[in-house]
Amino acid sequence: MIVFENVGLRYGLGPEVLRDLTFRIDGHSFQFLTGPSGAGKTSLLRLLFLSLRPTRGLITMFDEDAATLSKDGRATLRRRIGIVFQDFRLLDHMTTYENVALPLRVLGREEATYRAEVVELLHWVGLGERIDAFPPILSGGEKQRAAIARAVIARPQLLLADEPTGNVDPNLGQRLLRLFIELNKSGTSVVIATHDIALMDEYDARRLVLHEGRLHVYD
Amino acid sequence: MIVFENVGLRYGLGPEVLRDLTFRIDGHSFQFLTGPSGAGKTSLLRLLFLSLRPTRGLITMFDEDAATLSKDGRATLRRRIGIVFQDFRLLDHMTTYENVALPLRVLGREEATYRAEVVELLHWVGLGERIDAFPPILSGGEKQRAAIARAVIARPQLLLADEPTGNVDPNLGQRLLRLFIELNKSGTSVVIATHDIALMDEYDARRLVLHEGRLHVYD
Amino acid sequence: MSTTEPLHRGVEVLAEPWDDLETGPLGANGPRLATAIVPKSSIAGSSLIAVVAIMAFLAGLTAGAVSMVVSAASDWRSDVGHEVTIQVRPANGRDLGADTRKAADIARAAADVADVRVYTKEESARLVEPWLGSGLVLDELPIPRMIVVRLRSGAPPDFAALRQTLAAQVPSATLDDHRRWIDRMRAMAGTAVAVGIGILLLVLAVTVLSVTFATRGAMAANRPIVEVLHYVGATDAFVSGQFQRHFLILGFKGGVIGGGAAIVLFGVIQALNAWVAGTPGADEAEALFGSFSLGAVGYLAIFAEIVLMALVTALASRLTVNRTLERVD
Amino acid sequence: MSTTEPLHRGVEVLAEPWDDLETGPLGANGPRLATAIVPKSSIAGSSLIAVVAIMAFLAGLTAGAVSMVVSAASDWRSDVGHEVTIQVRPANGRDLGADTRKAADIARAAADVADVRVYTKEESARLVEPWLGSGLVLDELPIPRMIVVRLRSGAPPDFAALRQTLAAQVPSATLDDHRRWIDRMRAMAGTAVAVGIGILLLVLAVTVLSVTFATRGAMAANRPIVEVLHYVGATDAFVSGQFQRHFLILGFKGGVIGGGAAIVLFGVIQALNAWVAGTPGADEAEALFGSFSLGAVGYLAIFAEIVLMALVTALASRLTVNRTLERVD
Ligand SMILES: Nc1ncnc2c1ncn2[C@@H]1O[C@H](COP(=O)(O)OP(=O)(O)OP(=O)(O)O)[C@@H](O)[C@H]1O
Ligand SMILES: Nc1ncnc2c1ncn2[C@@H]1O[C@H](COP(=O)(O)OP(=O)(O)OP(=O)(O)O)[C@@H](O)[C@H]1O
Ligand SMILES: [Mg+2]
Ligand SMILES: [Mg+2]
Repeated sequence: MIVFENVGLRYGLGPEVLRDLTFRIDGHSFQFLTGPSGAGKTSLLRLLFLSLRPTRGLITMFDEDAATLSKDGRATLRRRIGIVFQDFRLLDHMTTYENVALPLRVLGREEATYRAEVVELLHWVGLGERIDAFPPILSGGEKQRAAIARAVIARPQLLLADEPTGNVDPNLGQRLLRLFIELNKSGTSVVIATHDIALMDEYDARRLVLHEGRLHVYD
Repeated sequence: MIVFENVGLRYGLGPEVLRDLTFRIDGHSFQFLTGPSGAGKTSLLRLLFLSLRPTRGLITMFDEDAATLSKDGRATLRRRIGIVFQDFRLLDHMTTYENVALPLRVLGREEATYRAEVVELLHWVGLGERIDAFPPILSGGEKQRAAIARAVIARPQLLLADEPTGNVDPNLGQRLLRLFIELNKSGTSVVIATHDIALMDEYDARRLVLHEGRLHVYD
Repeated sequence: MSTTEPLHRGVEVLAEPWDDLETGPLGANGPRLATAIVPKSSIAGSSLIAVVAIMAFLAGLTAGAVSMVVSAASDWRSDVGHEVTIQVRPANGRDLGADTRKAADIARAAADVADVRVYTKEESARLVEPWLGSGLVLDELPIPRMIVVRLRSGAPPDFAALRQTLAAQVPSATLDDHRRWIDRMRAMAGTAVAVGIGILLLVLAVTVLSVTFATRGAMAANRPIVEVLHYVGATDAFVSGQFQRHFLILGFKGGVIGGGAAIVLFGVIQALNAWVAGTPGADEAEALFGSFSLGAVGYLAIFAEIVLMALVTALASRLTVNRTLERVD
Repeated sequence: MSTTEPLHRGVEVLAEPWDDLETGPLGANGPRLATAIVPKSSIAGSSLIAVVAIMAFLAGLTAGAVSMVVSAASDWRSDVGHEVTIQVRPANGRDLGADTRKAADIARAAADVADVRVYTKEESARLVEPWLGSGLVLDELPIPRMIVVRLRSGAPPDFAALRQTLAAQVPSATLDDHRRWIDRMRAMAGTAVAVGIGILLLVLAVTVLSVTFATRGAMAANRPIVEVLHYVGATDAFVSGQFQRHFLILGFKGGVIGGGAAIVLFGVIQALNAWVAGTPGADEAEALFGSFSLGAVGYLAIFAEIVLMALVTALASRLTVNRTLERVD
């Protein structure tokens, strides 16, 4: 589904953060992405999300060369990807419900057609009571769960999650992991960037480890 | 040093988030604050930081009744407290160096008197290369470390840290814990809110556990 | 898993700390909906409205003043332009009365003349009274006689021919077609219009600049929102549409406030003017500011400007939004 | 641990992934310093400057125009106020020449009279020429004679007494002290000043409003910064100082731009005026807009307004900042 060939990334004139990345992410696959702080996990996810261009190498996504995509082409492609940002990126002026429903709204869907679905998902991630709350008053873990709900609501073909359990307790972390596994079973490829060794031990999956700019794959 | 007596907190007309909290935090003490997501850890830290008023009960800080403090009185008191926010709260338009030096700048100290100190601390938390970087381009773990550096730079009498290792790998987490322990040895009282069981197992300290609005203390 | 089946159906329900929360009531009104994607408050709206309103007010004042000057000038011109006067001066050895009658007959015979009126001796004397004083014995004074010739509207008659005939037959008569005054008024009105257009262009330039700045500011302030929209798959058209809406409304509001204020001001002045008419200050004010009556054309011009302001605001912001979006990803 | 000893000294150095990073070079110029705590770009500066500049420009135009009207009126008034005229009309059975001489003598005898000039028959005739036509045989015409009486500056003489004496001794003479014209000019200047002050008040109100809005917007946009400042122990005075600085500079900039533009405009118009002087359009323009010369007082007024704008901006923002800070914690 996604193929990286000799991809390299540097920011500005800095050192190369990612070097010679060559790997593929198959449909239906599930993988953890790990590595020390500052290793480039977030940067790699941004490459996968097309919000960053590699300084060299070739990225093929859904059979299209990422470099040749137009801006609207990128927008269309992103509708097939769900992403959970490390810093959540919720819109502060919209309720939890509206934040989660945003991808569907952008798709132009009628509110009546997705309302029940959004509400049910919010209940399921434990935000049933916070539906009308605005992000600034949510606790850290609540924000994180809202961000996850937004990423999965449109049933993307690829789910990218950056440290999705950094702000929740281990119990809740397991529950969220189950959500990702379930999504994967229904056909979504999942990439989870995490430092949480306990979480990775929960589920036996492929591991992509970033170290000093290089990627080591443990299938 | 700090005494809570029958403190309760509710947001607006919602349910009571914290109920009947009665405990004390002594000088030189070290404690973990834990509990499930949404239990009220951040809220409790905000009470300790005087950025929130309790709906009932009495808080005495450094021998002063927190309720009777004037605004400038609160500002003066906060100079004795360092805080690491769960969402970092770095100023995006200032470099890492300037962010970390901000408390000293607000104290009116001359730049020349603290420069070396700030640079050394930044090196120590592993941000030596990111001194001139602006927060938006820092990785999650780097932001967290900058926030920690800002909290400890003025050698506060009380350090409050909210999930200070949520975005760093276990190695780095241990190193940051050592920083807190060292600070504690030099006289600072430390309160660390965390979900990270592995971290708490690292160091044998008092534990404050929030559950359903009540606080359980395990000395 | 079908697309309508919730994706977490397959997960067995765990006893989690928040499970009891789920039984709590929904927000009193159910989920909140349809919040504008770009928050209104984020686009420095009030200060932009203020700028647009000020500019619309200025534009309105200018248009009103220009239309007043132009209409006064054209009234005057059409009054004066439809009349010429013939002055018959007393001369040695000539009969003033006969000369006057003859001149009047010549005028009557000319093409396009609607009406010829000969001022009586008394009327003529009254014209010079301010300079000679009243109470003169008229017979002693060789006062020139006036003939007012009203013209048919349309093409002005051939003054040159009339002047020639008069010179030949009544040498003591002179024809005054007010050409100099009419030219003066025309130049004056032209100058007023030019100055007015200059001010309008300035005002529009300032408006475009302010709106551009404000839009850029709004885009910068809403950068996180723009990013998130892109991240959830919104196209540029969708994003710019979110901003567009606000700015059109905003420009329209500013235009209505400013233009409305201008209209109200003209109304108030006109009312005040009617109220003080006849008091000693009134004619001085009138001398200074003209007659203060804003015709339908003036009001129309102000309305047109309100629309113009809204369009300019919308256009300037559209350009800025698109230019900014091209650079953002 | 002393306060100068780094607090991490006691921690043994661990071999950590970033240890090698520490050997890397510092930023090329060492740490960056002294970034403004409140970023300039965040306070919608350019659009606020635009508003203030527009307002200052308007205020400048108004002050300039008012000062022009006032100075023209007072010039005229002092010209005219220093002269009265006596008109001696021919009357049956009286000798015009003798009457004129007598009237002149009476005038000369009056207090505070600097100079009395009797117009000759020819000069007097020239005054009525526009209405009677030239080429008249003067002897035939009983043209009134003019006497111009120049007054000493200072208190005006007792016109009533002079008028009485004249009436008694030369009944055919009338005194014209131009009172009506002077009153008119005074009323006109008064009206202009009142209108000008009205416009200035409006302009100031709009400025205060805009600045208040902009300050509030800036405070809202910088809410996170204000919070962080409070969190690291800053007092309200410190925080408001950070905003103050920007707004004072901003108001001053706006004032200089707008006021400067007004001054430049007056300069350009004056230059243009000098350039076209004598061309046919010039006297129409002059008739319409006055003499376009802005005296020292006018320029001073504009400078005062620049300062006023800056102060008003700073004051309005100070009030808003303080009011906002009271509500924030
Ligand atoms: N926009 C940027 N410009 C310049 N440097 C950047 C930018 N974004 C990230 N970096 C740098 O690139 C390196 C990798 O960052 P990245 O965020 O990918 O790390 P990470 O593996 O996600 O770390 P963490 O676990 O702390 O989140 C870091 O040193 C970071 O400072
Ligand atoms: N300003 C606020 N207004 C209303 N409710 C709030 C506000 N801040 C927090 N809450 C609610 O209070 C509860 C406790 O929040 P708090 O942030 O203290 O939890 P926490 O223990 O820090 O959770 P986490 O581990 O997820 O960060 C949550 O349900 C949260 O939604
Ligand atoms: Mg990261
Ligand atoms: Mg929290």
